[in-house]
Amino acid sequence: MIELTHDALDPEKITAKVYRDTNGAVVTFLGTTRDNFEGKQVLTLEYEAFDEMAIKKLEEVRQEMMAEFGLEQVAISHRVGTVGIGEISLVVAIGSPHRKEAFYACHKAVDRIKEVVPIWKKEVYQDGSRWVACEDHEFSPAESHGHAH
Amino acid sequence: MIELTHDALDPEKITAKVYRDTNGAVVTFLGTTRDNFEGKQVLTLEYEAFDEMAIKKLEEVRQEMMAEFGLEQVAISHRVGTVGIGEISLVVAIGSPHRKEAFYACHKAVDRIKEVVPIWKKEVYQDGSRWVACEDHEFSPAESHGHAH
Amino acid sequence: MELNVRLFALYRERAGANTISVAVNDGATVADLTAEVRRQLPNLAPPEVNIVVAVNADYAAPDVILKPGDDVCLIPPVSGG
Amino acid sequence: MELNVRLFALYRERAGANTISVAVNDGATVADLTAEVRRQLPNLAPPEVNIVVAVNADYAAPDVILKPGDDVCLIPPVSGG
Repeated sequence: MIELTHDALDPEKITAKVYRDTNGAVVTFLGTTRDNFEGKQVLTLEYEAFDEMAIKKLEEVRQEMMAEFGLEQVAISHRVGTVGIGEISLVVAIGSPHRKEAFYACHKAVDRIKEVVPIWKKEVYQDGSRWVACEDHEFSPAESHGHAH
Repeated sequence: MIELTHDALDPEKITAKVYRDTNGAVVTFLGTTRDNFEGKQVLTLEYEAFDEMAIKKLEEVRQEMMAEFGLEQVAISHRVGTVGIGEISLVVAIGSPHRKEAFYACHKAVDRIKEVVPIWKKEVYQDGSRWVACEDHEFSPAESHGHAH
Repeated sequence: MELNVRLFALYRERAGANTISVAVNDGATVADLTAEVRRQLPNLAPPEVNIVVAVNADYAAPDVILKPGDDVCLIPPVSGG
Repeated sequence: MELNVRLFALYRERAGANTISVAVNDGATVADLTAEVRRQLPNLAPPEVNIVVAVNADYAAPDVILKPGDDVCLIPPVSGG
């Protein structure tokens, strides 16, 4: 139920993993690559991962969500390498008898993935590039340095 | 972006409506039909709608979510008629620059749909059937009467 | 006036009809209508259950005044999704 | 002891290398290692930024004691998703 891949993600295939006749709800998150950063046009994104640890951490997040929300179906796929604009970089799919747990678990899983999984995203512009420090972080490309969590 | 249909729902097609290169998040809810109710095997489900009003209310829910969460891409499809076990009866797909709004709006949209849209679900068993009063409601098939919201 | 009242789902099955004809006074409200419906069909809904009414495809409060030709529907507890 | 320290993303680019060799005393901790890394590569991360270390593919607290042969990686702020 965990996948780290250079291939394009197929949300339908990943979501299909969490369908069960005993479930009434499937909540899916698709992370897609945005075409701009503070008005600057992004041409493409490069995702780099520390593979062994990323897979381990993705599985940890999966297990955490299953334990915390009493779930059995949690699938996570993360893409690495070059990802074009508008393409899917992350899929989290949760199947659950009831929707509340599915929504909470899916949201928290994405938050945790962005906190703990050693994957890095570089935005490539016409005139340069920038390692994204962390999502929604006010970060000027000029002072492109590391930032503690 | 609103659909009430007898045909099988195609989540990928519905989700595709909310993709935008300016969006970083797509959250999708799939409501699927469960195979049991309090241990009783459900064979199939029958959805009935007051069509004109259901479409109007679905569009109202959509507009509410767009206004409350500052969104532009909200797609809702609800199936009616006979729906087999494990099939999809409802799809809500939200596209948003950021994930928080997408998760909140999707969850709230589903809650509101279940509160205000005039659609009714009948569970068909081997030995009878039951109009479901409202989801997660402790409701004995024996005293199968209406229940105010 | 005579109103054609449409029924759905549970109410349709309980009444054994898609539509019932209900006579109310001119100027009658939604509350007057549901009171009359309860007289005609005492088993439609138990007393503790509020019968929800839609007029012209929108929910109508008990004090809404009905007009001839209104599209009046009784809405059992919804269970979509 | 001499440790091979792997770098990723921003740190890899700043150092201009996938791996750096860092000499620390036997019994050195993760904190000792990052102090030494800062001496070798003062521009890797500004002083106010904590350099996060993974030992054998898991996050390691500053007081963890390093052993020869440990897989040591420096983890810049993550930005997956």
